[in-house]
Amino acid sequence: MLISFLLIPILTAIVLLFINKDTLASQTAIAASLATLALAVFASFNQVDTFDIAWLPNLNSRFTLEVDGLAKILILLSAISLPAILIASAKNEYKQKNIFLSLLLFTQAGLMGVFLAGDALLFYFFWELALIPVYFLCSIWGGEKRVAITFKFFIYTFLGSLFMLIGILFLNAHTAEHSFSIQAFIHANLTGGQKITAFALFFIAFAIKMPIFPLHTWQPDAYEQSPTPVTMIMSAVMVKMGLYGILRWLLPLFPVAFAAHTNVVVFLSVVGILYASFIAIRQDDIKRLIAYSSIAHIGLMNAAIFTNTGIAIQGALIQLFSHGINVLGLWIIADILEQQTGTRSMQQMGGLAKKQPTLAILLVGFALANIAMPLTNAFVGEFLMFNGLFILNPWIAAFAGISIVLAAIYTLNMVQKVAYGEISEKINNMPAPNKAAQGVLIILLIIVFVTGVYPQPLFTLTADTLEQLLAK
Amino acid sequence: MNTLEILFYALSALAIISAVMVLVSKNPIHSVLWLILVFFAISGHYILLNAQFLAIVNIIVYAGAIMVLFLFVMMLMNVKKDKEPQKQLWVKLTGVIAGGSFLTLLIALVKQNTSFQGRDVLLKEGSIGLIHPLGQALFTDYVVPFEISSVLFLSAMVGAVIIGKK
Amino acid sequence: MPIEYYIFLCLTLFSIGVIGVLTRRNAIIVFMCIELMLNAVNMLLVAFSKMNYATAQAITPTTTAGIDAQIFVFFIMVVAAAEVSIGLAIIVMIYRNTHSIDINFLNRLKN
Amino acid sequence: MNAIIVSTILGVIMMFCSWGIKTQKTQHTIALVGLFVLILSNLAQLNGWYVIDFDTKGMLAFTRFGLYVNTLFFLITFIYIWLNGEEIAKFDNQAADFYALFFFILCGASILTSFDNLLMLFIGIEILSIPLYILTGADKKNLFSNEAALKYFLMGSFSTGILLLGITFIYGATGSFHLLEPVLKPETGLPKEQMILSAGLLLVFAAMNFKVSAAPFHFWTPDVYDGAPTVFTSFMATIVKAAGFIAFITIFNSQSKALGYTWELVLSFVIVSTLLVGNIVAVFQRSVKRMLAYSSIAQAGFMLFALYGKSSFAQEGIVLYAVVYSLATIGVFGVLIKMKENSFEAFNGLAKANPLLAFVTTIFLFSLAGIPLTGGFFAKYYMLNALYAAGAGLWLIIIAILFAAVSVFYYFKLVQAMYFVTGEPTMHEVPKKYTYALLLIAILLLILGVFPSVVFNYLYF
Amino acid sequence: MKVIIGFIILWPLAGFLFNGLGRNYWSKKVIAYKATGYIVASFIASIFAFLHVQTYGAVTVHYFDFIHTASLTIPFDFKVDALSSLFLLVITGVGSLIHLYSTAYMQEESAPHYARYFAYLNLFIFSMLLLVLGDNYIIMFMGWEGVGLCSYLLIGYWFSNGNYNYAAKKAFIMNRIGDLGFLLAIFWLIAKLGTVSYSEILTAESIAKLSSADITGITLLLFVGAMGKSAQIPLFTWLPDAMAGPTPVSALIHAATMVTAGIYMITRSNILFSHSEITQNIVAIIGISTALLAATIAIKQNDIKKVLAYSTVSQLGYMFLGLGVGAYSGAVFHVITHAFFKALLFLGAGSVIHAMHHEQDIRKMGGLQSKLPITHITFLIGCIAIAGVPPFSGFFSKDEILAAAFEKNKIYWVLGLIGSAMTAFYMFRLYATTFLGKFRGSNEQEAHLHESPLAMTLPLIVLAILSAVGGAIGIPHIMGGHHWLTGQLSSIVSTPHETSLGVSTEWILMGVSVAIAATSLLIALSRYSKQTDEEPSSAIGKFFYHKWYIDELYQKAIIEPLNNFALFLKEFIEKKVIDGAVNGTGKLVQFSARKVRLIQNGQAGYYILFMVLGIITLFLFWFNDISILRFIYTLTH
Repeated sequence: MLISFLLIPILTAIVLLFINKDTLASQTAIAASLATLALAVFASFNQVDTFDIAWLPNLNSRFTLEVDGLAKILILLSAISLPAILIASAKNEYKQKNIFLSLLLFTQAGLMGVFLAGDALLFYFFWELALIPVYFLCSIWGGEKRVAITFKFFIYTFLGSLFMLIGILFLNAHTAEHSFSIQAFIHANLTGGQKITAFALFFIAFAIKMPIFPLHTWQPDAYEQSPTPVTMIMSAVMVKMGLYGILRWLLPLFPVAFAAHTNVVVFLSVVGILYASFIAIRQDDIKRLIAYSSIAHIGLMNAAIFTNTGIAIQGALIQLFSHGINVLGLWIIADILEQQTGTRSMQQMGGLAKKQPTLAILLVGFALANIAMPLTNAFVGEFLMFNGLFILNPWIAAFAGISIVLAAIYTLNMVQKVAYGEISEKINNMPAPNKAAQGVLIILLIIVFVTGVYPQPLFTLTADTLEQLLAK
Repeated sequence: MNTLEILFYALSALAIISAVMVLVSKNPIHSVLWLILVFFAISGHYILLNAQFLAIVNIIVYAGAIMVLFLFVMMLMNVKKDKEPQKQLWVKLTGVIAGGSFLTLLIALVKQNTSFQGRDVLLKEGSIGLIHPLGQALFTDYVVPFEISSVLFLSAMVGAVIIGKK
Repeated sequence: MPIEYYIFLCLTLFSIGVIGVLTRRNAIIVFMCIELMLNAVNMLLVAFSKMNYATAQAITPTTTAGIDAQIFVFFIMVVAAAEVSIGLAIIVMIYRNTHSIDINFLNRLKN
Repeated sequence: MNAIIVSTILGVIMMFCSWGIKTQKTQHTIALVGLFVLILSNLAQLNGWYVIDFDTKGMLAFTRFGLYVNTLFFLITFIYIWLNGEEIAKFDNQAADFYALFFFILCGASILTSFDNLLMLFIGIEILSIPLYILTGADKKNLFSNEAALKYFLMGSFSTGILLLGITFIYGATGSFHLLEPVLKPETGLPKEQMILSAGLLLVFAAMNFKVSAAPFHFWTPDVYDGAPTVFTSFMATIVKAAGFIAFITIFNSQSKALGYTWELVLSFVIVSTLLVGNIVAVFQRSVKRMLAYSSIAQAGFMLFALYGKSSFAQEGIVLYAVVYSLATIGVFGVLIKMKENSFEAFNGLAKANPLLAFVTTIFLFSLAGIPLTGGFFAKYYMLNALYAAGAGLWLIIIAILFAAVSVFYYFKLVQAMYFVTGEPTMHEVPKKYTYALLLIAILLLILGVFPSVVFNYLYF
Repeated sequence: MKVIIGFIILWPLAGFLFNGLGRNYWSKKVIAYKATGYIVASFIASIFAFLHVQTYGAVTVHYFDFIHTASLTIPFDFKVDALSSLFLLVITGVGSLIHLYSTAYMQEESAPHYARYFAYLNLFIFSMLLLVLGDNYIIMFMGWEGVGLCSYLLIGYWFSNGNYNYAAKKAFIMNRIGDLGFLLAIFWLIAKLGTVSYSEILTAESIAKLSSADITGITLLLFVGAMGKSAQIPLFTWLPDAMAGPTPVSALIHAATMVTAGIYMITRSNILFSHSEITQNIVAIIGISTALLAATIAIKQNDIKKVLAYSTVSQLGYMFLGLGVGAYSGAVFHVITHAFFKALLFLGAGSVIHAMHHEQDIRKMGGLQSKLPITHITFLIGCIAIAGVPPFSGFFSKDEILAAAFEKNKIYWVLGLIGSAMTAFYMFRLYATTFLGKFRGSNEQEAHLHESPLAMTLPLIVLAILSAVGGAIGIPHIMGGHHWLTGQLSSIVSTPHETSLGVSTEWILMGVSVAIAATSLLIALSRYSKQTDEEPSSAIGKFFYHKWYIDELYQKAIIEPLNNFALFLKEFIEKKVIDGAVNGTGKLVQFSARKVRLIQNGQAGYYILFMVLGIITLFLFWFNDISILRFIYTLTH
């Protein structure tokens, strides 16, 4: 069952390498991703048993795939986002599209692996695997400064994950019978000092991946330069890898060290939130704006997790999913705009509401989700997370709360510049609306509001993870 | 101070002096000749140590074959007197200093090393230097390396062929 | 004759060889200095063999302790001969191509 | 024993081939068949069947490990010769001579994997080196090749001198050339009166460092690898270096703990400086060949971890690393051979011109950089594991990791050139069969990237 | 009951969806009928609910759990009690009237935009109902933000106009600042009490759980929320700009309903407020000062809607004064009456503007009473009502507040009187300049002048009647009334404000206020019935005319510094400092590469030299007993 989350994308990706007709290729990819989605939906609402076979006897590392609520919600997210991305960008023209798509599927396989892995070495393995296709995707199909930017991004994250590798090695050396399983890691016998070292080693990797201020500079450039479908998967799913890592590894493994670093990390994150929000206010490039806004949101989630309060972690668990959906919607819209107007500068847009009212309405819808309007999904998560922050320290909560206002400012700036105002000629030259993409957006928007009004399914899905985490 | 010691010092002096001369003499031919002298001195030491076989082999192989080979090559490329441009002084100096410190380091170690204290080298007596026990050892215990060293020559030969071929 | 003397002597010769390698530019001379180093080692080996023999003698007479060192010397000579043949061949080859055997001119490959 | 005898005989046979058989093709086939026989004979010994069985008087000791490593070397050489057949023939109408040299080198290698006596170590190293001097100078008309040959020769024989002095000291202190029963008991550590012994060990250490091109004895490596004909460079950089490492470990693993903390200090110094020089300087190279030369220094730095202490990780790791690294390097050089010049620019736009070739090259580079899914990752992982298991501090591992990240820097320069720079690669046309051979190597690397244990499981049962 | 309440709130939502999704398919007529029909339906439902409450008392209905986690449960409950049922009536009632009005007012819009307008309007009603119906602060907050959103959408309804968008954004962001306060208050409550339901928070025992500091903090934060929504100092500047929206919107949102949400919230949680003296004083002070500030500005404005807007702000100030002095029922009373007459005034103004072809400057009007008789009459009634002339509704409500203020603190009362005097003045200035005198507009405007259609006049009439007699629900005892409203709210208001003033005092107070109002009213009439006032000459006049330069102040003091700060972060910190450090590392590697490779200088001699030196170094490392190296050793293990 679980293995098919890896097999379907990988096999399809390999098949795609030999399909040269673009339309056929994209249809195949979409079909495969939809199959994965169906599987994910099934998995998330049923009991799924662990897949576990021996892998590296000498290292005593096993090929273990297992799911709990946390994994399920992220599997679901990545399973939703890929078909969305593929359908939305089905019209886009790329050279050697089949390779493009197959790399995307490889990425998905890597992500699935990361979320499923129950064995540290396996986890690291997929962690890197998710990165490499992205490297090629960005460097081949990206913007004009793509090679340098992507390389920076690659080295940056690669270095981070290497530190995690040391951490894994370190822990593994201190476990009984040198195992890599999470349980063994939890029971590894380390002194307090060693625990802190290991904590730091892991945290660097996750911090760079999320990214947390001040390790974030790769992100806006990478998002700006890479082709938007890739940006989507990076920002909707990939950044979640860092948060997932924290929830899956950091928190259970080093509860003490974790608690010890609450203040510094929360402080950093909150600074990052405001920092990113302020910068977002002055952005004219729509992709950079979304990038910075995403940094702010991720920072909030990280802060919430590090408060180590049940309510905040619950919020973060929900938000993992919600933020993915919302930002996905925003990126799809940004992509449509870029594809149809040929620019990313919001100065040159305007009057979208006249030219393509539907798209404008969708934009407004996702903008509302982005500023965590009540009855959108983001509200539930952010409400709980801020609540947790408040319990930790009211002042920090108030400080971070400023971002609510800032978010309103930059998001409404975007809406105003893009949708309202007199119709600009770039907008005027837009071709007929991209029905498929709009369809996807509408579905996403429905998810936004349904989970916003009735989030209970998400709570029940993640209940078990929460218990485990709080048991610590 | 018996004769042996006198001989020892004399030979050592000869060896060192001529070794130095190898370095300092401008003319390559001269340094070859000085080197031959060094070898002779060393052979003298061998005799002193009652390792006649090695003494002879040393004369034959080194002073004889190898050095002649060197001379031969010199002739071939008729390197004339101080044709060789000198290195700058400071390079030489660093060389000397490096070598000197290497020497002092090792000597310091030997001096510190206590396990050698009071251990003497047997001069004159001792049969192991003679050809009979050597031959025996060579063809019993050391037959494997002896055989294998042939591979060395084979490869050297092939190499010479490859390089020699026009 | 104490062993230290021999050690000092051989080390001196060895170091002279090293210094020669460091200071001369003529490839052949450099090579000769290396030969000098080898000879120093040979002599040291022989000295050690006799040292071991001396100690062994003190315990039991007519032993062949330390003979392996002299065998080693023999092998060193063998190897030296082989090396010389190759080395000179290479030097000659170079002399053919660039009418010089000055190692300082051999710096096309660098950085 | 079998391997040594058979390889010698084969060497002789090849020598005579050079004026018996004229066509390159047959010579190539004979060489391959010979290698096959060699492998068989070695496996035979592994299963206790000897050509001639007699007491080596403690000169050689055949361990399962040594013999197995031999087999791997022969296999890699097989791939190498199979791949580079006509390339070798380019230098000379008589490829057979080179094949003969290869066999002699293999003989030396198999001595180095089985020696039990410093005399054999010495002879083995010489048998290994002398043919290399020639191979380096094989391109007789090429001044670079000549220069490389002379440099290699002079430094090589100098290091031989150092090695001999070291051996002599050891002999002086212990009165025997047998090393493998630890001359120092761990509890005694580094006794004052044994100064001379540890001095000897240190000199041997230095000489071995030279052979495996570890800083600060690496200076010959870039020039020689750069000057030597590419095809031979790839052989030097792989099998020879690996054999050197096996010898290195055989000498020192038994001792290392006995040598006390200063040993770890010295080793750390060598490791760090090797990693530093190799990685840092490689960043700025313009010639791919020279970059690879420096990278091979960096890789040596990683292999040195195996020396840090004896552990199953170290043993498995060095085997895995040797194999993976050799395969990848042979592969990269195999591609480089087909380029008209060695600059990075030559690779521009290779992905367009020949996607498959670009792909395999990428695999090789990934493997060298140690990126997961290629064997390189596990090789590096095992080495780090060995280092930590041997009780090294995390700081050393972190330094290693940092340099590993730096290495990505220069390996990926090539990937970028192939994929992201538009241009026309300046290369000779590549026969399909050749590409497939490379693809085979790449697939091997990928298999090792998922199941590394296939390489060394054989050590255990 | 569950069903009825469901209907109340679902009808507007249905309307929103119907108009929103079908905006390209329906004709204007259908849209108009549907939109209005839905609201009327929900009005009827509200009446049922109201009656039910009258007979059976408050009801709470549970639908589902919005959030249900281990530590926190937030049910999705609705509560209908005296307070909310009153607000229901006002919202849906006034709402349906304004819908009706809009059907005619927005005729010029094309069908899709017409539909969009009504969709927004329905959505607004929906959120407003959510706000009042919710049984806990979260649901209230949902409505709270929802109405903010709708006002944003409606202010920016004519989205191609940049200034309107700007005004809309301003409104939203100012509201957001308030909302942040509200949210923090909720967090505080959760942190202390672990719940957000009124029924659990607004009880004596949970109050007992809270320290006085907590209560003060919570109430102040709640009040910050109210400030934003109800346009109090310092967050009031958005409301006048909000007049960019269509006039009915101003009537509904920015006069009748949304802006009174703050009062609703505080009344809802009056138990908390009455436990904190500090907060009450602050509320009162801010309320009264807002009232005066806005009034002074209103005196000098010439835009008909601006005047009304500032008057709204000032009236809201009164309500907060009422809350501050503990006259909760009085405040609610004023909310209701104000809803009537201010809606009336706005709609009247709308009808004038409609007639004048979107001319809003009162100096270009005048003498309209003959042309627009109904509008004129109704407008006049509105003015009288707001001016506080008995027996019109405004008189009673305002008087109740003033009486309470008098009790609490004479100064409040005096200021209140000044305020009401100004109110009367500027209202009649407005009335006079608009309707009396002779027409000052252009000729073609004069040609087109006409009374508005029935759809517009009918609401005017209804509202006029209401604002005339609306006071009936709160006739004080001394006038023989029994103050029905106070009775109504007694269940909500913890300490029903019992007047302790003697009868005579009350009569005197009333008399004074009426007298003052009347005099200033007459002054205004006499002064402006003939001429308008020219550009203000006096310094103080300018000052008022330019709204105390408060917008400029905010611009200079807050917005620009923040913008520059953001720019500084973007251009310097991000690009130079942080990213610079990252790239610097890469550069360092390259640089050292360039340097280190020079050692490899190609000279075999040097190489061997280096080797020898290397060996020496190794020896030094090896044969050391130097403490430093031991130290390093210990470091590494």
